[in-house]
Formats: sequence, structure tokens, C-alpha cells
Amino acid sequence: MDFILSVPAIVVGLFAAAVLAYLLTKANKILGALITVLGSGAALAAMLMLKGDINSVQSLGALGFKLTDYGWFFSVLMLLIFFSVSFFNLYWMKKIIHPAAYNFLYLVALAGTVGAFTAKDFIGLFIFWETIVWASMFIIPFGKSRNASVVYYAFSAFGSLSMLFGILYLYSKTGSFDIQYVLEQASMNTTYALVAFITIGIAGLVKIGVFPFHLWLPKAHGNAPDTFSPILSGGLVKAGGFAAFLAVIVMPSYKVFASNALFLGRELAMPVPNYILVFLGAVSIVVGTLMAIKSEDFKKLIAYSSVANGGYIIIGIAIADSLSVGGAFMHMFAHALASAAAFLSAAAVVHRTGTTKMSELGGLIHRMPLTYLVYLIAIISMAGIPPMSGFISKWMLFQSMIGKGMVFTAAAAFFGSIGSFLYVFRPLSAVFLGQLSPKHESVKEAPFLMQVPMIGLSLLTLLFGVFPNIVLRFISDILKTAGLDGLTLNGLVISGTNGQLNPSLVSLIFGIGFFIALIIFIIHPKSRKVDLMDTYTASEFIYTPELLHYSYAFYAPFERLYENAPSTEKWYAALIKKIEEAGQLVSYTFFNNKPRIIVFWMVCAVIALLWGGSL
Amino acid sequence: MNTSFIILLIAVPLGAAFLSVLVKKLGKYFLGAAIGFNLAASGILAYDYVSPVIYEIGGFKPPYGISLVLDEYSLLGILLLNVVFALIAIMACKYIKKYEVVLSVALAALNGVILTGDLFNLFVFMEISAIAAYILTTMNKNIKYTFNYLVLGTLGSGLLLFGIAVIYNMFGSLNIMDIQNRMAIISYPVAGALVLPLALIFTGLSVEAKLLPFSGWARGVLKDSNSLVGTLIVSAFSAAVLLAFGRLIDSLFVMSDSLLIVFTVVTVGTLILAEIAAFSKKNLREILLFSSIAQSGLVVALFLQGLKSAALLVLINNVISKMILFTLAAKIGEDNGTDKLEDLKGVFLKNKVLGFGFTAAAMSLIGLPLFFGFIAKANVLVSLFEANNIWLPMVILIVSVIEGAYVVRMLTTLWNTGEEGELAKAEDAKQYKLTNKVRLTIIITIAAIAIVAAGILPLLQMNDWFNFDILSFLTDGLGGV
Amino acid sequence: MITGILTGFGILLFAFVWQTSLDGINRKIVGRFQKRIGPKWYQQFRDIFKALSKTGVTHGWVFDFGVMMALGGIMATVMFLPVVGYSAFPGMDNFFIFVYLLAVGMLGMAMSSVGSGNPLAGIGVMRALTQMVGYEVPFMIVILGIIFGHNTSSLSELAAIQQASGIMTWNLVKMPIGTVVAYISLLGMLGKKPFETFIAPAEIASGPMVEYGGKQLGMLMIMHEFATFIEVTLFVTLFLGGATTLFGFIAKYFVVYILASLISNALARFKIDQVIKFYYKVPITLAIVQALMVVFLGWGV
Amino acid sequence: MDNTVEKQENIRKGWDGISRFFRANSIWMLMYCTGCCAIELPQAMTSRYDMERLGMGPMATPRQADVLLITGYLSLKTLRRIIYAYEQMSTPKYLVAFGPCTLNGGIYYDSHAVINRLDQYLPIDVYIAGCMPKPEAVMNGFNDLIGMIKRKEANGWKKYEQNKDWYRKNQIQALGELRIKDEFHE
Repeated sequence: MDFILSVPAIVVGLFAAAVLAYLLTKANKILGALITVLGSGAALAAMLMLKGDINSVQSLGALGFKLTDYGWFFSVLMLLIFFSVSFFNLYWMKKIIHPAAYNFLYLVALAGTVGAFTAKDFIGLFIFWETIVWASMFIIPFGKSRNASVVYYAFSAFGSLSMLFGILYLYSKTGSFDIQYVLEQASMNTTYALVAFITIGIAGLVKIGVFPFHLWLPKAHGNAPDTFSPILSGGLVKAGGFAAFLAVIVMPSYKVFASNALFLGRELAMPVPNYILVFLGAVSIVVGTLMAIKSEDFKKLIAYSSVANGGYIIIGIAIADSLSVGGAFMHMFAHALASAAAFLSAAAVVHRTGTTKMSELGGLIHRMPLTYLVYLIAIISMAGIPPMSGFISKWMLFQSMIGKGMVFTAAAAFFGSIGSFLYVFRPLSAVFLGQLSPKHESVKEAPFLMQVPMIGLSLLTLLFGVFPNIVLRFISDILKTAGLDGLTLNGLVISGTNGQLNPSLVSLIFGIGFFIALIIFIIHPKSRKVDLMDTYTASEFIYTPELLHYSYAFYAPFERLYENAPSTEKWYAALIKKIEEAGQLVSYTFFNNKPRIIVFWMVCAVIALLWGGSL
Repeated sequence: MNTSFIILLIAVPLGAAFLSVLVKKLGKYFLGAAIGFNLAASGILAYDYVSPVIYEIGGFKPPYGISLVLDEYSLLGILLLNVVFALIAIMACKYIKKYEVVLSVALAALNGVILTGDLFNLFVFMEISAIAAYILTTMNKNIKYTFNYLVLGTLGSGLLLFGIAVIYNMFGSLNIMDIQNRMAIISYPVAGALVLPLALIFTGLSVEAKLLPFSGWARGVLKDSNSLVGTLIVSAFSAAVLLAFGRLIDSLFVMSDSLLIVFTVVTVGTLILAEIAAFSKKNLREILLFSSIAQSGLVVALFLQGLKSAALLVLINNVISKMILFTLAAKIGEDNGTDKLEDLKGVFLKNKVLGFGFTAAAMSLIGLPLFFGFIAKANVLVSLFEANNIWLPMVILIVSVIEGAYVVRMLTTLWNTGEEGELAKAEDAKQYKLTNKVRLTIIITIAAIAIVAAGILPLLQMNDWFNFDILSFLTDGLGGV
Repeated sequence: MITGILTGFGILLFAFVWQTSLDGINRKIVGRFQKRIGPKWYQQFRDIFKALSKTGVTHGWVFDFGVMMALGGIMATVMFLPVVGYSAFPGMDNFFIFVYLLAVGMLGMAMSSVGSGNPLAGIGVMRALTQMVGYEVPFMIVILGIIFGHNTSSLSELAAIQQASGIMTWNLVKMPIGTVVAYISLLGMLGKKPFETFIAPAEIASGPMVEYGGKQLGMLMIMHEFATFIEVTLFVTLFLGGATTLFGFIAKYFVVYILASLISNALARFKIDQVIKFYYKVPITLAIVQALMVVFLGWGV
Repeated sequence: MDNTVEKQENIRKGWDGISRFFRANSIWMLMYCTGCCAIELPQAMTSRYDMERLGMGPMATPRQADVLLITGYLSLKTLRRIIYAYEQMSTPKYLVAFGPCTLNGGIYYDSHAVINRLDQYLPIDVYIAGCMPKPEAVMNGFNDLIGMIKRKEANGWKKYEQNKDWYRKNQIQALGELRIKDEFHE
């Protein structure tokens, strides 16, 4: 195995490219951005070439790397997203306050991602994991909010430090950092397994943004620079799925905690800890959906939808049978592509119009038809409608949920699935359809190099929606190495527990249906083209397009039903307020510059010391 | 090895102080020479170090004479102290004028605090350094706070002296090693008898080490202090006191379980409360001073747990990064008339190099990987776990979330412009002043590179970097050069 | 494959002819209920073809494209339906395909109508989607019970299981609560009163349909017929045991559809928030009770 | 060349024939209830006369409708809206005018705010007489319209398109030019 083409080489190369990008950006901004394109592209190519080297082990100093098959899967996905998004960097150099730092951190985050997914040891995993956190923590404030970065860091730190706790605890018990070995050892002892499950699980939940840790997603994704939101939502969030996969499947929690507990006379479908994950996933589906429906901001809306989709992923992993985990992997894949594409189209809109507030936009389909199509394909996939890849994963997850008879979880999932129609339609309607505002009359389509990744991601979404078995075969192999059964794939057909699906056939029939409709359309008289403002207004004369555009508080009647519901955001805000107040209390009590009071405290403390010590 | 360097570390600055009093005009040079000598001497001592040396002043054998101890621990201490002291003095040399004598005395006293092997001597050096600190804080032009410091400091040293007196009464000796030996052969249970003196010594040292609730002076003294005084107190003074604290805990503190618990409650309480207080603050220096208090609490807590090496790593990390952070914070505060966070948006836009230094130090402080702080943090946690301690890691990790939050808030605000909800734009940056940048830039860059290098190299070079003993590393790594 | 597609076309044709005729018959019956004579039974054909023959307006490409997507998606869905034992693609008539492929059509129509730029269309689509959240969730929970109980999600297999021993194995008998819930959901799906909020001609000028005239309107009317066919057939297949003979199918279909229509004519319209509140109070509770009965008690399996 | 044109013409004619059959038997109305004649429509629609047996029914918007019913006098302000609605309708479209007010102003013949002759501004296919017309007359009028559609005589919309300039001139003369364009001023 030569070092030139190996995982450590990719990681080191990306770090080197990051430094190079920093220096070049100082000279020429576009050149620096180009390095991000080339760097991530080269890394993607290298990683694809490494497919044959799965299970190879290398090391870089004290850091070990092991290319597992699921690590490869995640790495390729991340590299794909980073590569696609990097094209947008070319156009964002002028809009970002620190372009050089941005390019540098972009590639550092990528290096961290690859490193985290291919680390052999837990400690390497943690190092790279934190590297992603601090790299993105500096990029986020380049966008609209400084506070968002603090929120992001606080949540991420909570997750990753929880993981660190688990890692070190297990190290002190097993004497090793090796992921495979440690998890194997942990699985033999319920206490260790529980610690591993909770700590690594929390890291995953925080990263993927599952309730109650979902708050950072809308904050960070909604306010990050427009080019970085797709990275966060499409890419980095999926690292949470990786951690959850480690805790639930690789360990594997579903065997360790297996019990024969009965509930209403029926054996539980999975151990109680897994049920907790499922419960959190279900809650986050509902919360994410409701909050997404409520959002007035394009990016915030997609961010909340990531919360809901994170819920599906967690549920899929926690159910831990081959269909559900396969579905979760497929969902990560599909959602990564779709949400990256959706955020990219949002970025394209921002690039041309400068706003993400949906009520200020409208009718952009007449100016940016391609961006519209990209967004359309992305949301079709996100809502789980054929023939896009999101449908496949949702189908698999539903199969599994119903097969296990999980009524309440499935109810939440159904709600999220139907609710997703609501929220994905909203930007479609408010941003792209409806009346074109006069101030956007001269808006142009996104520039060519921005179109390239958008089209690429859309085509991939479509391709893997029509022929999902390309991915599912690999996922099946992952499941087999993880000790689950493989998926039942037969040619183009996927078999579930209670039915089978032929996505290619569905797509074909949809094509035929569309073709018939097209013929019906063509043979009938041609329609008269009229202006957008020439609409039915009960014959009233209206000349202001903005007034004819229905976009603000779109689902007002529905929102009213839950406007007084308890809010996690308020809870966190109150928590922070309380901590600050406690801090002020400490400050006023002990640091008030009145010697007599401090002497009083000192005397109290000495007495306490003596009394306590002499007990 | 020439052991006389050990005493010269104290004697030369002291001499410089006397000379400065005599020839005021040349005070600057005397101070410079003393600092230079101390740097060189500690370098030579480290280079030649083979095994612990006990230097007896005047040739009187302990316990009768005064002895200075140079082992790995104090070697590390003097290296750290003299380097930090020198760097601070160079960075903030414009404030040195008129204070050369005090600084020289402080240097001597701090070296003494670290090196001394004698309890009473420790008290003396502590007192001298504290007096130097009182005088230095008069630079802040707010006598009320200095007075406050003076009252509390005196009270603290009184308690310390009282504690030492009780010890002397019990063991008839002031030499630490001698007391240790005598403890071993004593017939009654030591721990029970030591409650009073230990509590008194703990309290006395806590005043200087800034543990809650004994550190009421810190906020007033530090929140408006300049880059010389503030930085010296949060890094150099704090390092020396904590090292002395560590040595006493290591050698003298034979604690009953309940006393250990009480001490731990005080230190861990300091850690938690000070971090929370730092979180609630909006001014750079105030944030940093509370952070410094919290770190002191952590270091003492680790010493109490018997984790000397981990405590030293945290101490080093804290001293170096606080030096950078506080210098810059004070500098920014002085030059712009405010160190309020929201008035300093985008201050690093025009001062990128300083910004990088600040960032590296801040990230090291919160223990992010690829910075030295992570190595320290990992060591702390590993050794705590190996000592079967679960709850302290939990506290440390939860507290470091809070710590991270305020540090990140600081960093994001200082690097970026724009109101909340608006895009950060370079054009929005205010014109900030930062004078005398050259020296600052060079030193901070070097220190920042050192932090990053110390964060990355162990990962690549050492297989057990998460579990290494800094003291034996010092002898193996440096002594064997 | 080819025979499958041809069968699909056959089902398509049957669906169109039968449902459109039934719509005319339905209008006649409603007329008789209102003491009117009512139109001819083929009136619906006349309306559709008239609309197709007219010259309407278009508001841009998405206005046309959405209509084609809507009709295409719905037709594709119909082609998967098993009718009277005929199934274009045996084994592939998975329940979820119907739910989500139907959504393609709905999405197309929503897109097209909002693409007209008329705010009333936007309001209509908002109401339609909101109502969808209301009726789909209880419906899917009931279906979950059925699929779990019979361990298959294939419609034709579900029908075959129910046909095992006459009326007693129908889900109507075995899961009566679920059937009621599903029927209430069916009313919402069909847009019958009281769940007609998203059309509301007197309030928002027929909502999504507001800008359509000419062939687009005609195509959407065809789509509406197909959608009705899918929804009613789903109900017949899932709860009334499907049908082995054409007559049986027609009879069951007739009863289900006309009953819905009659209920519709006897009731007034809900406001949209009332719709949601209603669905999330009564039907969803009943649906969960039904699903729990199936899953935990094994009743109705 | 000629042959193909002729063929297409034939196809169009044949197609037209079929379409006319559908159009004649499926007439959707847009009721513009400007005046008192509107009161007669409910009777015509409900069980007594049951308009639906002719395939007629009310529609919500001009886009969907085939026939525009103008039930009574028209003030100038309403005329503007009538014209707007009529122009929004899909072709072929028809216009039925009720009562004498649309013919010559009726009892409002001398009002400054009411137009006298509607056919100056819009092409009318059928007039229904009566002040107000009885439901029988209304039904009769609709029957006439159906017959006209079948006989290809209901060509008002074509006339309107061909003579648009003339109609427009009359409309502008009656209504005046618009000066301020926003939602509060017309």
C-alpha cells in the first residue's frame, strides 16, 4: 500500500490544500476558492479510487486510520457534498468577510470529516470530530448571526464532550482506543455498553439535531453563510448518523440490551434504550415539521426540515433491523443530496436577490427556471415522493415500522411525512411561484458554474430514485459486515417485510402517464398566454404584484392551532438567562469590592473548612 | 552542574532591585539584565539537570538552614515563570517605567516561591511577591481596589503564617522534607491533627491563588488593569502561587477524607461558579479574569486529587494562553478606551496576526484538538478516569461547555462585524487603535505557534500522548539533550 | 411488461368511463334528492370534453407543466390499482405507492395553480395541504393496523385475504372502528362537505381551480375523476374485501361513493382549523385505538 | 399544399361540430348580478325549473365560465368590471343580457351613471325580455342560446375580437382614460 493514495494522504493533503488555499486567497480570491474546488474534487476522486482498499489500516503518527465500508460510504457522501458546494465558493468570495479564512476552514472541515469517518481509534475520531466543530464554528459567524455560532458550539461541545467522556471512560476500563475492540469489549458488559450507548448516542443526537438538541440547526443553518448551510445540513449533520450507527449497530446495542420485557402482553420490538432513541426521533419529526411549517425564512425552513429528517434517520438506526438501518442509510444519502440541493438553490436565490425572507420573494420561476427545477427535485425527494431517492428510504422505513407494529412512532412518521408536503411546498410557492415582485424584474438565472453542482445533485437524486439498488447493494454489504442481514434486492426490485417495490417500474409508469398527459395537452387547442397580473380578482383592478402574492404566514390557520405550545427555544433561552443571573449573583456576592463583606465570607469559609474537616 | 545558579535566580533580581534603587536611571537595564540572567540561568539549569538538587544556603543542613529545592517540579516552574515573565515584560515595557524595582523584587520573590523548600521562607517570599503585586496594582489608578487587595492579601498571609506556626508547633521544623519525614514516624493519626493548620494554609494560599470565596480582590484589581499588571497577576503570579500550592499539597497535605471533600468542594465550586460568572460577563478582561479564577480552581482540585502531571499541564496551558489573551485584551482595552465585547466587533479585521494569536490561545484554553489545551484536557480526563473518578470529569466537561460558549462568543465577536441578523461585512468595521504592535505581534505569534505545535506534534510523535508524565518528560526530553 | 402496461391502460379506461359516468349518475341522484330532474347521466363527459375543446389561458410554462404532471402522476397511480382481480403489475401494488404517487399529482396541481399567480389559488392549496395533514394521518394509522394484521401491504393480497370467507372476513366487520375512521378520511380525500374547505367556490372562488379554463381545466377534471377512482377503490379494496366480479366491484363502489355524496349534500362546510381540530380529536383517537387493538390484542387479524 | 390546408380545414370543421355538441349541452355561467333581474336566477336554477337538466350550472370564476349573465342595469363603475371579466373568459364565450336596462337603459335611461346600450361595449348573444324576466323567459332565453350555439350563430365573441377597436373606443369614451394606477385609485 503506497502512501500516495491512502486515507492519511487524503487527510494530510486536505490540510495542505487548506493552507495553500489560505495563502492563495490572500493573492487572489478566486484562485483560493478554486483550490477548494480542486482540493475537494481530488479528495473525492481519491476516495472513490480507494473503494478496493476497504478495511485497510494505516497510521499517521499516533493516529490510526481504518477505512471501514460505512466510513467509506460516509466519506464519499461528504466529499460529494463538499465538492458540489465548493463551486459556489467562487461566487461568494466577495460576500464573505474573511475569504481566506473561509477557504482554509472549509478544507479543514473537510479534512476533519474524512478523518473522523476513517479513524481507527476513538481518540482520532474525537480529534477530527472537534476539528469539524471548530472549523465550522468560525465559518458560521461570517453569515448573519454571531450568536448562532455560540449556540452551535455549545450544543456541539455538549455532544462531543459527552463522547469524550465515554471514550475515556471506556479507555480506562478496556485500555484501548481502538473503535472495534472497545465496542466489542463494551458489548460484553452492560454498564460499559450503557455508558458507550448514552455518551456516543448523545453525540450523535446532538450532531444530527434530534429533539431536544435540535435548536442549533435552525440557528446555525439558517444564519450560516449561504454556501455553508448546504454543508451543514447536507453534510456535517450526517456525522450524527455515523455516531448513532456506532452506538447502536456496531456495538451493537440491540443485542446487548436485549430483554424479554413485555408490554401489554407483547414482546418489545427492541430494547428500551433503543426505544428512547425512537421516541426522541419521533418527537423531533413532529417538532421539526411543525416548526418548519411556521418558518418565515427560506433557510430556516430547510433547517427545521433537517430536524425532522434527522428524526427518521435516528428512528431507522434505532429500530436496528436490516430494512430500517438500510432505510436510514438510504435516507442519509437521499437527504444529504436533497437538502444540499435545496440549500444551494436557496443560495442561488440569495446570490441574485439578496434575501431569504420568503415574503419578499416570489415568481422567480420566470427568472430562474433552473434553480426552480433543482429545488423542485430536491423537495420531491425530501417529501418522499417517487421517482426521487427520498421515496425509497421512506418506503423502507415505513415497511420496517409497520412490520414492527410501532403505532405511535409510525403516527409521528406519517405526520412528518404528510407535514413535509406543507413545508416543502411553502418556499416553492412563496419564492418561485406566485407573483414576481417588480424589484426582481431584472433578476437573472444563476451563473453557469453554480448551475453545474445543482444539476449534478438533482440528477443524482433522480438516478438513485429510479435505480436505488446501485446504492442499496453497497448499503446491504455494510449491513452484512455490521452483523445484520442484508437487504433483499432482486434486480430492480426491493423487498420489504410486507411488500416489494420496483422504483424503476414506478418511474417508468409515471413517465408513461406523463407522456399520455402530454399528448392530451398537445392535441387540444393552444392556450392564450396572459400576463401574471391578469388573474381573477373578482374583477377588481390591482396593480401591485406584491399584494397579489400570498406568502406571509402561509399556513396561518394551522399555525394558530399550536402557537401556544411549549417551546424548546424559550426553554433554552430561559436556561441561559438563569445561568447568566447565577453568574451575576456570584459576581455580586463574592466580588463586590467591599472588604468587610469579603472578609465575612472568608471567615464563614474558614469556619466551614474547619467544621467540615473535623467531621 | 553549577548549583549556585539556583540561588542566583533569586539573588540576581534582588540585586538588580537594590541597584535600581541606587541608580534610578539605569533601573530599566538592571531589570532587563535580571530577566535575561534568569532566563539564561533557568535554561542552563534545565540543560544540566540530572537529578533533584537541594541547595543549602550558607551550607547549613536542613532542617536548620534555609534550603532551595530544584527538582523536576520546580525546574518546570522556574522555566515557565521566567519565560512568561520575560515575555510579559517585553510586551508591556512601556508601563515598566518607575516600577523597575518592584518588578525585580517580584521576579526574585516568585522564583523564591517556586524554589523554596522551607515553609517560613515560602511565607516570606509569598509576602514579598504580594507586596510587589499591591504596588503594581496602584498602576490602575484606583486605590480603593488596591486597598481591598491589600486587606485581603494581608488577612490571607496572616492565616498562612498562623497555619505555618501551628505546623511548627507540631513538628518542630519548617523544612518541608523534614516535616514529611517527621510525619512518617509520628504516633498519633496525622490527618486528624492537621485539620487546623491545613485549613489555615489552604485559606491563606487560596487568597493569592484566587479561589472562591477568598478572591474578592481579583475583579476590582484586574478588570481595569493594564497589560503589564493584569497579565502578570493572571499568569506569572498565579503560576507561582499555584505551583507552591501544588508542592504543599503534594508533600504536606495529609488529609482526612472529610477535609479532602471540603477542599474539593471549595475548588470545584470555584471552577463552576467562576465559569458561570465569566459566562455572564460582557467585558473582555472581566471574562478572562473569571476564567483565570476557574482554572485556578481546576488546578488546585487536580493537585488535591494527586494528579500532579495533569495539573501541571492545565497550569501551563492556562498560563501561556492567559498571557496572550490578557495582554491582548488589556491592550485593546487601553487603546480603545473600552473592552466591552459589543464595542469591539471586528477588531481583529485589521490586526489579523494578533487575532490568530488570540484565537489560538483561546482555543487552547477551551481545549480544542490540534491545540495544546486538548493535550492537557485529555491528560486530565485520562488520569482522572484511571483514578476511578467519574464525577470530576463530568463536572469538568459540563463546565467546559459553558467555558466554550463564552470563549466562542468572544472570538466570533472580535473577528466579525455586523449586528445580529445582518451579514458580517468588512466595510462595517470601526477604526480600532492598537499601538506598539511589533513586539506584541512577534511574541504572540511565537507563543501561538508554540501552542499549536505543542498541540499537533504529540499527536504525531507520541503514542501515549494522552497519558504522559510531564515531569519525567522534562528530564528525559530536556535533560537528556 | 408490455401486457402489464396494456392492462394498466385497460384499468385506466375503465376507471375513466366508470367514474365519469358515476359522477353524472351522482349528479342525477343529488338532483332527485333536491326534487329536481337533474342532468343526463353522461353530463360529466360533456363537461369534460367541452372544457378540453375551449381555448383557455396559460400563465407560463409551470402552469401547463404542473397540469401534465398532475394528470400523469394520477394516471400512473391508477395503472397500479388492482381492479376485480386484474392488476397491471402483480405484487407491485404496494399501498405506499398509492399514497405517494398520488402526491405527485397533487404536487403538480398545487404547483400549477400557484404558478398562475392568483392568491386565491395559494390559499386553496394551503387549505388542501392542511386538510391533507388532517385526514392522511388517521387513515394511515388505520392502514398500519391492516398491514400489520395481514402482514402484507399489497392491495390485491389484502383483498384476497378478505375474500376468504365472505362478509365476515371483511375489514369492515373485523375492524369497524377503523372503517369508520377511514370513511371519514375518505370524505376529506374526496373533498366532500364538510371537508370541502379547499374548494369553497363562494369563498375563495374554487381555490386551486380559480385560474383554469379550457384544456387545463378539462385535464384537471379528468384528474379529479381518476383521483376519486383511486380513493374509492382503495377504500373498497381495503375495507369491503375488494371484489371478484365486476358487478360486485361496481356495487360496492356505487354505495361508497353515493353515500359520501349524500352525506356531503346534507352538511355544511367546516373552517379549515375546524377540520384539523376535528380530525385530530375524534378520528385520530379512534384510529390509534383501532391500531392498538390490532397490534397488541390481535383483534381483527 | 392546398390539399393539406383543405384537409386541416375539414378536420377543424369536424372537430368544431363535435365541440359544438358538447358546448351546447354544457354551459357554465358566470352570474354578474348587477341589477334586480338576478332575483329570477335562483328559481331557474332550483327544483322548479332545474337549469341543470340543460347541463347548465353556476361557476366561480370567468376562466371556467362559458356564459356571462348580465342581470340588469349597468353603472359605469360596474361596466369596467364587466369588461374585465368578459375579457378574462376562455373562448368560445357568450353573453346573455337580462331586461330592458341592458337594451336601452330601461327606467334608468336618463341616469348619468348608468349606460343605456350595452351592445355598444360588449357583444351580446341573447337578450331576455321582461322587467324583470320571469323564470320561464329566462329558461327560454337559455334554450335560445343553446340553439344558437348548435347553429353556430352565437358568435358574439368573434365579433368582439374582430371589432375590438370599435368596442374599445366606445368603452374608453364611456369610462374615460385611467390616470392613477394603484390599488386605491383606478
